[in-house]
Amino acid sequence: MKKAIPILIAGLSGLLVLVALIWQPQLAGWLEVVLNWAVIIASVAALVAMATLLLAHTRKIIMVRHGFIYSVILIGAFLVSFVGGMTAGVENPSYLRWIAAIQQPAEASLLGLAALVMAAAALRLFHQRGWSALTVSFGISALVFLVLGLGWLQALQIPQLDIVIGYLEALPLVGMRGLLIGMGLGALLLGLRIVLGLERPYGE
Amino acid sequence: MEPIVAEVGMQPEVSVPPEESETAEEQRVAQDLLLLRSQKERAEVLRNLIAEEGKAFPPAHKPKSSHKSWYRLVIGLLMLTALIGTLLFVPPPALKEGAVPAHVIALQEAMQALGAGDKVLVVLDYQPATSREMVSMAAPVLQFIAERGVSWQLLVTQPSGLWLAQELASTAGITPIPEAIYLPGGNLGVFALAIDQNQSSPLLPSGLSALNDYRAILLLEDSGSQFQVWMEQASPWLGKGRFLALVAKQDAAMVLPYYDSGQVTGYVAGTQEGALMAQLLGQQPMHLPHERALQVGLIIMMVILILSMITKAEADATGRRREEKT
Amino acid sequence: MPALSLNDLLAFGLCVLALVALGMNLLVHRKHPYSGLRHTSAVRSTEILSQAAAEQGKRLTIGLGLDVADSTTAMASLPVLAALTRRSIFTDQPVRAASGGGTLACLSQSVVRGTYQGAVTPELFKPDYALLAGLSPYAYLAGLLPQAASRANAGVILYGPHRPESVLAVDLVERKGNPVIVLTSDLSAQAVLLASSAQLSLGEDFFDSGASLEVNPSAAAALRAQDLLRIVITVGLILGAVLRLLGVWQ
Amino acid sequence: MNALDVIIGLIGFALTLMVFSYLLGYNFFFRAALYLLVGISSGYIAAVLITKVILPLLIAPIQAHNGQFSPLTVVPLLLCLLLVLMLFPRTVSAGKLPLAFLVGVMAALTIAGVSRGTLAPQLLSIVNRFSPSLVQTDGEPAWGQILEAVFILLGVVAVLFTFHHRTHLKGDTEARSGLVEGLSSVGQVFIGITFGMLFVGFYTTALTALIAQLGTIKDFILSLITG
Repeated sequence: MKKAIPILIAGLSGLLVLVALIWQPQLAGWLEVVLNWAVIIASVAALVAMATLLLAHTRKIIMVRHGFIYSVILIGAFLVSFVGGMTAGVENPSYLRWIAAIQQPAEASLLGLAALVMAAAALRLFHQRGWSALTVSFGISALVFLVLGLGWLQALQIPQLDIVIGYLEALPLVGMRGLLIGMGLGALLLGLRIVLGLERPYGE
Repeated sequence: MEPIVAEVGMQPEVSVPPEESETAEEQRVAQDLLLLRSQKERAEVLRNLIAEEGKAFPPAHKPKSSHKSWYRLVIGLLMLTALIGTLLFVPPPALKEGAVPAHVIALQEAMQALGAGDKVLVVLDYQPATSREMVSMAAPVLQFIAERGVSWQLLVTQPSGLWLAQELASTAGITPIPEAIYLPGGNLGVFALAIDQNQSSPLLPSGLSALNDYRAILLLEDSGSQFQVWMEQASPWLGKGRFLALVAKQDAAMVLPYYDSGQVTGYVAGTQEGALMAQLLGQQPMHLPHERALQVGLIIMMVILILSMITKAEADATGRRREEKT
Repeated sequence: MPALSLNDLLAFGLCVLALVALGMNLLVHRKHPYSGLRHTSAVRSTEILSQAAAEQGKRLTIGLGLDVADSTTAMASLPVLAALTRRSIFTDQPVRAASGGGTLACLSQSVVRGTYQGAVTPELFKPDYALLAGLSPYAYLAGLLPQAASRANAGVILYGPHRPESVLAVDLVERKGNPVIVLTSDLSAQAVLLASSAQLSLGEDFFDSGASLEVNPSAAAALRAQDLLRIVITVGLILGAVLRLLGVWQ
Repeated sequence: MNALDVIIGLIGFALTLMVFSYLLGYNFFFRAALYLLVGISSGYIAAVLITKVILPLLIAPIQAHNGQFSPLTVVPLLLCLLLVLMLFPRTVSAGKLPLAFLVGVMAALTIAGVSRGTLAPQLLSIVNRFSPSLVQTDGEPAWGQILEAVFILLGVVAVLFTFHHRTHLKGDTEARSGLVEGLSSVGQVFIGITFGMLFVGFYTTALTALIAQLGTIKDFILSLITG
């Protein structure tokens, strides 16, 4: 019985949302309530997860475990930005400027680093994956889109060439649409299994 | 052509059906004993754990590359040097006219159809990492909207959007900087916003109208899956022709099917198309990330991919020759 | 109930069909739910890796991805987390999970704790086994990287919605000489990681875990339902195209 | 350039160097930058969630009822309290109820969203390419349009069958049927083409971020030199 309660709750909340979507005007009020609760719970879940993370790092500092210095950095940075946000206000331009001063360069550098790492990884692409319909078409397609990315062919302004470029740029539509439909079917069936209680991501 | 198929997980593999005798044996035992459900479950756990012991597994997949990462360092440093050199010594080229893709023209037409009194919702849904690319596309479009006298609002869906909105507005030279409205809840928030016609939900921030009241919703996106959330949770509730998009180059392929199906009226992907769009709208294109450096980076990747093909072909030929000799 | 558009009718029809196909396959294949199905090698490799980790006395780290965009997709990885945790309960180093969102982190805590409870060893559970890595996509990446680089790892599995930036995590694991398996729902990430040594699953194979690991019969029934829907969709598309071409469907 | 700009510029410069130090190997500076990013963004997001969600949506409605019992405001509070119990190892399972509720709602949204926002429009879009207004010009068949529509239809079907799961016994081994294998080979070509574009797209975005970051540092150093 104890195990059945979460299954029932998941099933009922999912069904309520689905039914409310079909009978929209009549059940719109209930849908609003359910969504409101869901957003609150998701936000509290984020705070709880964050608290668990902070507790784990605090334990690491207290027990002076290997690499505790990084935990000091994490908790120190957390406290500074959290206390700053709560006292100055999260929309305070000065506060936001300091947050941006750290987030922006750190994240942009990580993304930039990904470009360097990709270049190194691409060197071993065919050694790692071998030759196949997938890798050959991938390699040729990547080369074509790199050439198009240079913008030199477009700058020639030859109408026939522009038509060919148009076709080439639209070609990935086929694969992308097929992949999206396939992924959509997978997601649809996963959603149905959750509502029916056949899949229990909240644990047994 | 087999290895890659197996490698990426598309090779048909076969499962072995459980032996029937085993099942029958279990049932006999269960019938003989009167067990509580919890006891049965615990017995099942133990049975599984014991079954794991001594089970034959093929060896774990190890990366084929050497642990030494010297080639990574060499390529990384070479690339950095080439890019820094280009930035320091090569002036950026003048913007050239080129063929304008159909989706850019579609966006331009949708933008020019906007007039004073129309309401536009600008949704800022990108990460700080891609802000330079997004700002270079979005700033001229915002300037155009502001000049037209269109009434517009800035909606942000993630916390960092609060400062990204300030950065975008100040780069576009829009004063006073408009207040960014934060929509919590991720896809739940997007859905709540789309279905709420009366603005009665406490979830929705004040100052925001129902989505149907906006003539256009301009998405600034750098994530394909986040873009998909808008298409799935919001677009079915609105009529066609509402969504316009400015997306990072990485999402160009993701937007294609949604543009083809009419769920997005027009879009721009990447800084090059962004500059074209700015020209079409009669705005000054933003200072792009140095275009010559971008071209150098693209050429380096082309060379690397070609080298990868050549070295693999060479390795295969050597392998074949060795086999023939033996 | 408002009048339904063709789009809504088709969507409704697909949902009903999926439901019927799921139920039918659950009933028909209840004795041998997993037989006659292609198994995703990347998912099966997670089992192999977990065995190798147990033998080496090392641990597995699982990156569960982000739940920022669509949490349901992120949940596809949780059966694998449960299965691998079950295997590692009595090993030297239990599985560690890192999540990129609050809901996913709490779900993973609940799943791991439930698995320990199921094995009658709740006292062995520690909250550190399923932690949040970061709440935004880049914070998640930044939190995941140190865990992926840990010397205690026998390998790393990235299973869930991972953005293409996770190429950095794969590179780091490769540098440490450990194997890495990636199952991501993000198509850009799949494309980018094709140029890495990661064992990778493509497209909708992302949803195969329950069936490939043979831990959930309904997951196998879902795969069969997907196959059936594939055929129905193909027939429907061809029929629709012919009717359109002939002008019967205006 | 004022003192604040210089400090912020120096932070950006230092963080960039710390991140790029990864090229030399996984080191202290790189790790420090990662933990700093996690800490700063977590603190900021926590502050935003408390001020923009918890206080206005959870606490304010209870205060508005002046302590009187109202199920619609108390239920989420109780569910949240159950979630908070997850902080203690012994009571982690208390969080199952609110999580199950959340999971159910999200699953329902996925079912509705995927079917109405992706599956149905994408399928209709394939068929709509065969509509008479597109495949006929002046009453005559437009063969180019028809071929394009057929190409898209067959391509999508091929991609779909690349992931077909059903296998059949062929001798001692199980394998997919010849037709499915054939379609799968064609599908792999289309997937390869799409992945090629996605690969270049992400590389371009990452490269743009890299160049922009290098450009910012260049400008900062130049402004320091020129004063």
